[in-house]
Amino acid sequence: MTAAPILEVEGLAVAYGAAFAVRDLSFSVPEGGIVALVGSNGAGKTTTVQAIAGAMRPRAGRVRLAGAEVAGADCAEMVRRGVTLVPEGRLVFPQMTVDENLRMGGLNARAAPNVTRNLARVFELFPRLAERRNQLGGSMSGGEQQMLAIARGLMAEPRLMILDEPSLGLMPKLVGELFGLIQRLNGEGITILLVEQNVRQTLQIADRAYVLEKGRVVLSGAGSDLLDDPFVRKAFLGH
Amino acid sequence: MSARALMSVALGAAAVGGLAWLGTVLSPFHLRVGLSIFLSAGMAIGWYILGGFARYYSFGHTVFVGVGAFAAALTLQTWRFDGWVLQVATGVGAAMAASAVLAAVIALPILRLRGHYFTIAMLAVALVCAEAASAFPVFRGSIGLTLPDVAPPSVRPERFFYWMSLGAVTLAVAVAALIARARLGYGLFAIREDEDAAQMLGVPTTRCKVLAFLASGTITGLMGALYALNLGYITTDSVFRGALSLDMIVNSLVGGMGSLFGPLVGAVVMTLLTKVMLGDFLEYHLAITGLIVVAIVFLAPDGLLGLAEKAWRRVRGGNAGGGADPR
Amino acid sequence: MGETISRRETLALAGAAGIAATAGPFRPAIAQSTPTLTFGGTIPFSGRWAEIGQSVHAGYQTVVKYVNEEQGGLDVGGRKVRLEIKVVDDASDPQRATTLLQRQIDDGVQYFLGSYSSPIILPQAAIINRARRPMVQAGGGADAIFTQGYRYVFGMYPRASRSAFPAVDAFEALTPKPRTFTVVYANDPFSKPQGEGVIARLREKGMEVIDTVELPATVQDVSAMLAAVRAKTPDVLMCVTSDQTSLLIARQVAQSQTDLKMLFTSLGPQATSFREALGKFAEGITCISTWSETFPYKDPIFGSTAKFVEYYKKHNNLPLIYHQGTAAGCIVAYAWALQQVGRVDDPNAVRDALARIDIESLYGRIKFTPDGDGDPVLMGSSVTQVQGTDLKVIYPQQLAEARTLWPIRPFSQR
Amino acid sequence: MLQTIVNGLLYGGTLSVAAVGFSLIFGVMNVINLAHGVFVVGGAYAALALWTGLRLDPILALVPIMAGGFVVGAAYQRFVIGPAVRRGSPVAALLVTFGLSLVVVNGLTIVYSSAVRNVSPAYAFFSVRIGDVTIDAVRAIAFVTALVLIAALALFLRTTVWGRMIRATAQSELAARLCGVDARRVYALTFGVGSAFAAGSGVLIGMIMPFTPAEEVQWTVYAFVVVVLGGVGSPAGAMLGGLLLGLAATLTQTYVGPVYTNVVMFMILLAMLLVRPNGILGSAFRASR
Repeated sequence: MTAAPILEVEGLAVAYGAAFAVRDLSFSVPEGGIVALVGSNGAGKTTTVQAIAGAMRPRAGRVRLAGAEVAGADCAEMVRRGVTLVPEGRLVFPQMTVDENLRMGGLNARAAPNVTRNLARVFELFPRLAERRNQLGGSMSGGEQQMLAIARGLMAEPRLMILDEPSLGLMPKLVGELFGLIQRLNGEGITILLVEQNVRQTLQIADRAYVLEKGRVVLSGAGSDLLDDPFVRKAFLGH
Repeated sequence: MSARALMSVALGAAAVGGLAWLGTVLSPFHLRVGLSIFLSAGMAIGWYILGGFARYYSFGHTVFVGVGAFAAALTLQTWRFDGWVLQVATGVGAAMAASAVLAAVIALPILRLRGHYFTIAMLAVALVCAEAASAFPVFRGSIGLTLPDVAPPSVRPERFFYWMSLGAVTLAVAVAALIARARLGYGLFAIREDEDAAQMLGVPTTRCKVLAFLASGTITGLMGALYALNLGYITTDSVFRGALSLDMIVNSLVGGMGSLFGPLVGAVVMTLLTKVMLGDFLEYHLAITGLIVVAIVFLAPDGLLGLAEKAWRRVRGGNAGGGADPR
Repeated sequence: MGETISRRETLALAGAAGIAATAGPFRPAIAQSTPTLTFGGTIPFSGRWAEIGQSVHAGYQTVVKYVNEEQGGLDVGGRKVRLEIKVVDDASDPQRATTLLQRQIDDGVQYFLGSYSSPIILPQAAIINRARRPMVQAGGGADAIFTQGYRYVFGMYPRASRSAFPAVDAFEALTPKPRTFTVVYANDPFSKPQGEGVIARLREKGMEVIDTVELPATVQDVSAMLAAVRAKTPDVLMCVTSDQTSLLIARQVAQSQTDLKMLFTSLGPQATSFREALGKFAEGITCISTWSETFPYKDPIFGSTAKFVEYYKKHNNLPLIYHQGTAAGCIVAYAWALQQVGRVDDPNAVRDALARIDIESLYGRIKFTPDGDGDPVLMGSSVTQVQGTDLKVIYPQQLAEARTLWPIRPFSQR
Repeated sequence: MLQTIVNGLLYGGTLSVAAVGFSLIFGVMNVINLAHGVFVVGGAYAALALWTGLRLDPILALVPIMAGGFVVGAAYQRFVIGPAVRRGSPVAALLVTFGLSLVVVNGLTIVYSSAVRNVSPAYAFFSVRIGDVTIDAVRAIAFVTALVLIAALALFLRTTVWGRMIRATAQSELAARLCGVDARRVYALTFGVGSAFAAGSGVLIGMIMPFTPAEEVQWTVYAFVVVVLGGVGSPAGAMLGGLLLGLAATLTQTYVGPVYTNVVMFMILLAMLLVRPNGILGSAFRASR
């Protein structure tokens, strides 16, 4: 890991009421890399990335983005600073057209002037969306909605894109395409933080991965190393 | 029965006994205050069986008060019995039966709705019944119905109704407490936490909700009958009052939604405040009532009991963790 | 009542029960130089009947203020007695009204004034009657108040079913006689029996009722009803409705140019705001006024209706309508009865005096039927008509201030 | 028959505009605003004050009154409803709206008494006759105004950035925030717009029918009926619901009897809730529930 970290998380704790979903969590994401958070259901992955993106307020800990302290900043500020979360379950706006969905993604002050250019770019990336430009988000298939969610995220011109369970509910063929897409985006210079349950494929593309359990990091290492790790094999890969 | 349950039954019995004894010494005004409290408390408990246990907030529970009151009045006008036992039994019986029938008829369709939609639907049920009671001449709701004076000649009516409503509220609490301890109660609590999950875990959610709704409606109807018998003259406006529905909710929330004591405490406090003390404030009392409601929401979101509990925990040095603040 | 415990014990108990705050301020005043007589009761200061409640209250207060301030009290058995009114807000809620009334009974208040609206008065009447304290009220006209055998409850109004007779009689007296009527009444405890009474009276007098319409207690739109009225063209449209519904009807009659020879609305034109809202379209609308400030009566306290009106206007901003007159009449009746009895501590004797009262007052004749309601002929309403910006009495003849505009100018030609 | 239908539509237009603000607030924020009727009645009193005080025509008065409604509504959300939702729950918010409506109604009663009021500009008593059909001028004017207002709202929601933000927040608050939307501001905006429309409808109502402070309850209830009938959140739904309800009301009045009007209206509400709780047009914001 040579590049400077774009994101550093240290001692993060997040709670719902009195119940802590994440406690004392630390990890870092190098600029230009692909980092994965893996773990079983309820391990605290979604909570973690929502706290980073400003959708939840951490109880404790530090979050540094390109060296600047951003713990507790709200979503709007994080988006402005170049962090975009593509949320679990896609959450496209079902009663808005594809076009409107994408324009929503490009709302922030930094990206707003470039909406036309960015639209052209995502339509080039996802020709399918260009075809369905005036269709309602809710009327599209799961795969298309996932594309739309990612495209909407791209409209914000992120430096760091966080993808939360993007493969959930997709057909295997589409999952393959999705991981290809993620690598392509990464190739274009966008740092990726990937939360996945599809551990095998994730570890194959991740530079580095962290295994979470009960809100803590229990294991970390290069993606390929973890693929061979006995614990990971037993817990996630079914060997 | 566990020791704790026995203890609470004994305590409850003692409380009821004490209140009944108070009925022999209180002045007529205080008897009326008492009976107002009991009626409010009984209605609040009735509402709580559905609203508190299962978090199905009915905004139209006054429909059961109204249907109970009208059933009692109409029956007692049609069949004129002698003797208070028979009269009360008929009136109350008719009220409970009519409320139960109404609850049974609407239970299945209406309990399919959730959240705000259930709330509005109950409001709609109340509005339909109220308007029907007024519009259809058979019900005489617009011009009013007179009820016979059922109190036996040897007992002052306010004392009689004090005891009757004390009895009714005791019954209501007992039924609610039994439900809370029975499987039905656990089913309802599961629904309150997460209805879909409860269903997946095999809780017969529909049956639980229907049963709770029946119990809730019948008890509220019983209170409605006593409310009407005590007034002696009812119109649509006096028993199908949106204010009654609101009182049930407000009482429960003011007291606290955590346990059955919530609606009881709320009924006592709110009845004293709004029905008795604020009578002296003439034209400002509505505003004051409104401000109290607002203050409760902001200062004691978990009700007075919640507030007391928090204070208690603070005294004992525990920490009251604040909630996450996603917004 | 041997079973009632003493006041001190009550207070102690109340304290014990944590409800000491509820023990009211209504202690019968004893240790004052001038003895004070307290009238109790509840008034709807809020809720549905709030507006009328304020008028009723102002009527009561005016007489009491006059007696205390201008006459140094009421002469009862050779002593001056200060009058005092202690009323609380029942919020138009019957349950609350009974509780609050009971508190006053417990506190020893012996004479009661009425709240407003039958659903409140009726339950109170039962309590009052049981406590054997008189109540004179100007707010409940439902027949049921007077058919339960309550001996202690007196009403200034004739019971509802008889109360609009004068209107019918006034129309009968017109020349040429109107022939056809449509009667509209609101479906509430007062208007419905009143409307049914009107229909019965019309038929009794041989006039034709071509249509009857029952309206809900509140309405937003009567255009459909008026379309039917236009189709059947009655001479007279009689509306037994609340002031709000009356205003709506009158406006829509004017808008839709429903030309009638006469428009009657039982409630509404009495209020200046009603007449102002309609402007020139108010002209000719008739209504009943149980009382009018132009009545030429003598009064034992003020001297005459006119003097009462003058005094009222000097001390009040609230527009003077018939409710103040009726309410004032209650106190006048009490004053007469108290003076007859000659002492203030005998409610039973006062009740008996009220039962036989037959006097002229600022309100008009006061005489109750054996059931306690106002005598339908002697205490019946006058009929008034909007002429110019004022309301003029047009019936009965001996009170008439102006000739009836009949037929009224068609709305389409205004 | 034709007259009945015309009357129904004219009345329905008023119901629509009186409900559209409620619909927006309910749809976007999932808050049932029991103080809705207070804004309606407040608008009527404001129109009355401007009419009697400055002789300002109610239609012109719409501008300042809706602006006032917006400011009050936005502040109300920012300082009262929002904190209540965060502290308690939607039900707590509902109670707060109820409590405050008591306060305001009480205030109005003290200032204006509960006397029946009415705003009557000169044209309030005219009508137009087309064939056999009589149309009250003031109702026609109110109807046209209602259409214009609702169309304007629809346009605002559909074409402006802020409109898009409101819709997006309604459909998924989290996703909207992740796009950089400041949800609090959107909520304040929504409440402001909803309240502005409530107050505006009050102006129209004050023109065509008498009102009292206590009337607010009724307008809240009608808003419920309209919204449930037409569908939550969309101006089109409110329009459709209002017109249908107006028709149902006048048809009942004519063919069944006026006294049954409310029974029928509330039966429709109930039937709709049981059969198709999302309304005829469905929820504008949520695909299904």
